[in-house]
Amino acid sequence: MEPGGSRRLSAAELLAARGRKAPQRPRGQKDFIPDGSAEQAEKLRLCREEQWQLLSEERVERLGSLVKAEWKPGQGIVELQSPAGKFWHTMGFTERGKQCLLPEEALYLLECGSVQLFYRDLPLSIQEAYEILLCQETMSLPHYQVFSHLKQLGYVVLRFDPSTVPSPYERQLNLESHCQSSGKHHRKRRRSSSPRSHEKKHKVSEDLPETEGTSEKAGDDSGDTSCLPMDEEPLSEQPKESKAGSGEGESNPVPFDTGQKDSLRPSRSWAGDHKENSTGTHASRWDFTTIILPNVAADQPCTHLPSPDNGLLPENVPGREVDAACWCARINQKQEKLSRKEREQRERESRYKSSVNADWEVRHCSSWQEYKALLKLRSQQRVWKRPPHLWDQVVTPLLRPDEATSSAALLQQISVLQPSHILDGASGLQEDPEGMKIDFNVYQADAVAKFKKTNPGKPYVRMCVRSFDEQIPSLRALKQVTYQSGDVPVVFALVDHGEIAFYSLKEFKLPVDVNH
Amino acid sequence: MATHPTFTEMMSLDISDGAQIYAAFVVYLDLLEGRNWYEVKHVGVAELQLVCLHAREREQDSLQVMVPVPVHISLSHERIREIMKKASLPQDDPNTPLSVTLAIVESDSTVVYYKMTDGFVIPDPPDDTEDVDNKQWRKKRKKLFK
Amino acid sequence: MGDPERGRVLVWGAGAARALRERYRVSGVLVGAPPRRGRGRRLPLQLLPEEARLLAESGAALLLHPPERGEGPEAALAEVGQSCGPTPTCSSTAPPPALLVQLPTAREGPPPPAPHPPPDLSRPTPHWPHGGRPGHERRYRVYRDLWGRGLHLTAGGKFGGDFLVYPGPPERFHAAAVALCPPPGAALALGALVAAARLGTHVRKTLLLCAAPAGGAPAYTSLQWRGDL
Amino acid sequence: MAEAVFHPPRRKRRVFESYESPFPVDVGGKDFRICQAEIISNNVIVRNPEDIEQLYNKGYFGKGILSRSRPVYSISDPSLVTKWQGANINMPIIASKKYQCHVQWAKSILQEQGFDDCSVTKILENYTKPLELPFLEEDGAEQTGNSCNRMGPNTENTELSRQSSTAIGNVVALSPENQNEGYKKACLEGDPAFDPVAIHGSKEQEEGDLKEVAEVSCQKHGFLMHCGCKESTEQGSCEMIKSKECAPEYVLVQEEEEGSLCLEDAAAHAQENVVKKEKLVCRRNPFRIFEYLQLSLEEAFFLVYALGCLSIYYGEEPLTILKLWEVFSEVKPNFKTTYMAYHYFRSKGWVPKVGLKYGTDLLLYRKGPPFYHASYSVIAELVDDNFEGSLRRPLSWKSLSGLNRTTVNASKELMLCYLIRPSDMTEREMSTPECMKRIKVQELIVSRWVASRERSEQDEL
Repeated sequence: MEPGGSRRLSAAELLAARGRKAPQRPRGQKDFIPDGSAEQAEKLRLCREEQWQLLSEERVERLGSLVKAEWKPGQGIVELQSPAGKFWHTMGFTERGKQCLLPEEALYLLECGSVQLFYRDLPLSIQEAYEILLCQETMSLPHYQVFSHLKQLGYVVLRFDPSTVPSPYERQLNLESHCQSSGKHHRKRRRSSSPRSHEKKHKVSEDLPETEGTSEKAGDDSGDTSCLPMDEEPLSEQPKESKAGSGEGESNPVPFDTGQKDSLRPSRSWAGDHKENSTGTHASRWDFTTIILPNVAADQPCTHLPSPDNGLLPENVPGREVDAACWCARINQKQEKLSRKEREQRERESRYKSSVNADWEVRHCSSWQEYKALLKLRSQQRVWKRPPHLWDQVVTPLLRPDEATSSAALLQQISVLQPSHILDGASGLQEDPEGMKIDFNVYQADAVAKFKKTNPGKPYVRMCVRSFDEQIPSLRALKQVTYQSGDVPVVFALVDHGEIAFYSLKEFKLPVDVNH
Repeated sequence: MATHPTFTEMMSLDISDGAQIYAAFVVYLDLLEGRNWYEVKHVGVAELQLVCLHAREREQDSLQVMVPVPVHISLSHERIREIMKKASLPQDDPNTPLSVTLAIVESDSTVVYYKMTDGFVIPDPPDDTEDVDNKQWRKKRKKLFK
Repeated sequence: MGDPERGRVLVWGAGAARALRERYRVSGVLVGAPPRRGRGRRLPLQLLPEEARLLAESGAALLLHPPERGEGPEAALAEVGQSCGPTPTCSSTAPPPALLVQLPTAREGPPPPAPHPPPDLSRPTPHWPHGGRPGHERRYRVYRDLWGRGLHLTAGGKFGGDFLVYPGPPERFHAAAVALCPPPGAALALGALVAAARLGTHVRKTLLLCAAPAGGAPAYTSLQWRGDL
Repeated sequence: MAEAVFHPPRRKRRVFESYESPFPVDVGGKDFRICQAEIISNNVIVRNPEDIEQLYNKGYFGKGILSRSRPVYSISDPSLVTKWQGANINMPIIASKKYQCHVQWAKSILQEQGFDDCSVTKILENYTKPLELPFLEEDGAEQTGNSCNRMGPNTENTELSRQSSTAIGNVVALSPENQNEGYKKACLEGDPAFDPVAIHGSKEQEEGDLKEVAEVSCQKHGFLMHCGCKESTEQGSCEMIKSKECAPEYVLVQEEEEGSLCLEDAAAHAQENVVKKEKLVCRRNPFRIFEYLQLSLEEAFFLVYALGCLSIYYGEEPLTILKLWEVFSEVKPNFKTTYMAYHYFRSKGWVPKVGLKYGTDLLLYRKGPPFYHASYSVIAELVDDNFEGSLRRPLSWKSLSGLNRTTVNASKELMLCYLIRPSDMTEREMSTPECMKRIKVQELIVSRWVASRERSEQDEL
């Protein structure tokens, strides 16, 4: 039985290990069910033999090609003791004139047989390095596994630093150049202790003098951007339903469904218009800043109402100025409390009642005149047979076949849902409740030759490391990381106890198909 | 259709869920008319509050049990096992595992069929293996356990 | 600071990894990077919590915490029967050639002492947060039962399940089932069930619903799409 | 931010029909036709054959309850047709047991109508007695063009099922009516079992030549069950349908030769030389089954609300849009969510069908299922404008991963369709479909990111 712990190779073994060739991958299709045949047993034996060779193979390198490096627990980095090798092209950073590696880089290079890692002057086994380097808050085992996986595929993988991504606002104002230079400042910094860009702003000035002139470090030193450590979070942690969403009691401030045909009231579309980008609904024609409506709400004790215009009143009704303040105290202003039965009854009834204001076209009318015109137009439209249960109703079919002159026009008429963009409303979102963060910038494998750490350019993708047991991000979380990522696609790296799969959730607009 | 004698009979069973009865009728028609199965019979299982169907795929085949359900319901594993136990037919061979076919019915009458078997059943081998292999495999194929 | 990453189980010894795979039907996943690209994964071998617990509870292995240097998070696994520790004889007798150097995989020296008495893995501890979690307990009972029937199991996330179930060693056999361990009484939407079972059809895997209640008999239900209909 | 690439839909290799129109309405308002449907057990059923034709052929709405998709039901048992294909007969062939089944149904209908057992037996005996084939062919040829399709004096008509090209000419020449275009298509789709007369009821007295036939049909007035068209429909084509209703359905019943029954055991019978021991007997089918079109609730509501070309009746009462919105929302949990997604994709000119096969809400087809494979498998979710909200189908990465594999294995893409509702939208506002005007839609494509080199290693089988 092979011992479970380490095994020192003899001189001969070392030499033999150097000359080994990569074992062949097991050949032949897998079987579906064991049949106890000698053939299956032999295949399995061969397969296991190869596996064993691979497993038991210790890493043996030429001493000369090994870069010595020392773990600095205080700073959480690895400092090179001898000049860096080829890997320096895509990894590492310079700090105070010293060449350094991040823990994941050092560990990966150790596994690859490129560096020899020392701690307290003793060389570390890979096991010890896993234990020591991956205990940082910044780099968990799943994060390292994703890093290592991508590195093995040849990608350049750098930690993500939010401050290096120009915000959409900056991009909009064409501040790219500014961002680039500010990004450079960030790069020159040592790893900051905080991933938050706004905190970093302060540190830039502190760090600048020390690092100036010596650094050519790429954007990967920005530090602890990553890694809320994750785990199988309880599945119950679903996004909670918003309070505002469904409350029956929260009615709109303007009671638009009272059934009055108040020509002064603008169409209901005001409710959807608070966002500039909302398409389809047209802007309100009323400037509410210039229209003063008396406030007679309960929280307004002074309710002085001026004398109304007599011309608006019937002759036998005298209008007078009034101060309703004294009345307010006497009137029972408490909300009417209904019994459950009454409420249910109202609910039931309301199901069958509907208001003229629910009519889309009616709501578009801004005056009686327009409304009358609409009614007239409607009565004239009955050139084809319109059954009253569909057409003499508050809600009528969307399509007016006599107006739809082409397939495209027809689609136009029935298109009522508005498309949304993944970045709509993303900038205003508060701190991500799910702790969704971007962890890595990934640069394409075939671009490695041209890659420059100091100016890595736009990443191929950005990675979020998550666990298979978690819920997929809510639309909200997705908006946030997409917003944060700028114009670089975000990929989710899902880790299932050592196995990794990658998924992306990409914005999409199904094209309209009129070419039938 | 509402006047089909079978539908009338199904409605008169002691099953309260109208959606399930309609699902059962859709599956009934699908088997009998759409697929030309034999001896399609409906059986009310009051305990489960389900109308099940017994039918033969070919005349000489043995009876299969179909359990129609409308798509919008949810089933727990416990319920699935209860259905399997109470809806399946007694088998001549006591080693034959309990098995019924779930027939899930969409609102446009689309039906998909899933076989549910007690225990662990190894799936069929791929079609592309050679015929000889296939036959051998089938011979060896077995239910691993209940 | 609580580290949710604790509880991961890594096997460092090549012999141990081999024994787990060949004698105990526990596969784990090799997660180490190879010395050169494209040469297959190396040690360590990462185990599912269910795999680790089974080995520990059956006495096949010991779960060890690394020495408390800094914040060593992971539990290590050592084979029973070698508590005497490794025998690093080679290193002392033969000095390595000057030009070649070994980068050892596993720690040198005797493993840390095994905890005594062995910990109760159904309870959570800082090093073993899985204990008592409903999901883990449910999966563990199923794992133990299926494993006890001579089957091989691996992680099933990629196929939408809790485990993949193999009739023989995963190196040589296709998985025969995607196992799902829903919480007792959980309502499974038929759409979700169809999606899971339909996948199984395509990749020739049965969808296996598993229940192994704490005090009761385990129950399994196979779901297979009837492509003939 | 990078948008998912649009992959052109995959055309089906063999397309046997021409495209008519995206919707069952004509642009420009001419020839606007309102179809009828009724609610049975919370399902929406279209019975009128012309309506079925219109709704299925123009936009691929609904599914034939006895067919996989297009209503192409035939009573004929395809396995028996194959078995008897040498017999040079082109009529529906059914097993004796099946025929007995139909006799049984007719019987129970008659009994329900109050006939005593004696008269029931007599009526049925008379109606179902064997008929001579030659007579039938003549009869069929004269009676209606429709019957000719199957029974016309065409000696080559066994080829109908195999060589559709000859058959089309045949069919088109015989019956140029609208009705038969569906038949033509079915033939072209290679379905040999298609029966063009899937549309009869029999309310009218038959004007057959045979006395006894007339006699029976007098009484059968009520028991042949389904009338294809409601009396109330105002379509001009009604007459044509009615004339066809007069035709009884003739079937060939596979029966055992006299005397063979007791001599043969079942097993031998099953595999035996059929020509020797079995024969085909021509009889009238006393209980015809008619195929209906069933619309999903989303399809039904769309036809009513978006296009205004369908009236849905509950009993005698036509339902208003608001009533349907309310009823469907009660019948189907999350109807509003799936409907909004349905409406959205329809208004983009795509054809959504139910997604049950792959465990999702919708499958999206370009033009329609006959032309393209479904491109997308869609799950719809309603969220508030904080982009959260309780989901009807919360997905873990694990289940998404499974779902995505299912979808990709079927060469489709998985789409998440989020309907975003403003947080100030009340339940009340949602009680009308007009609320959709304030709903926004976010489509997302789920895809596996596969680094080129790992492709071979990572995919298992």
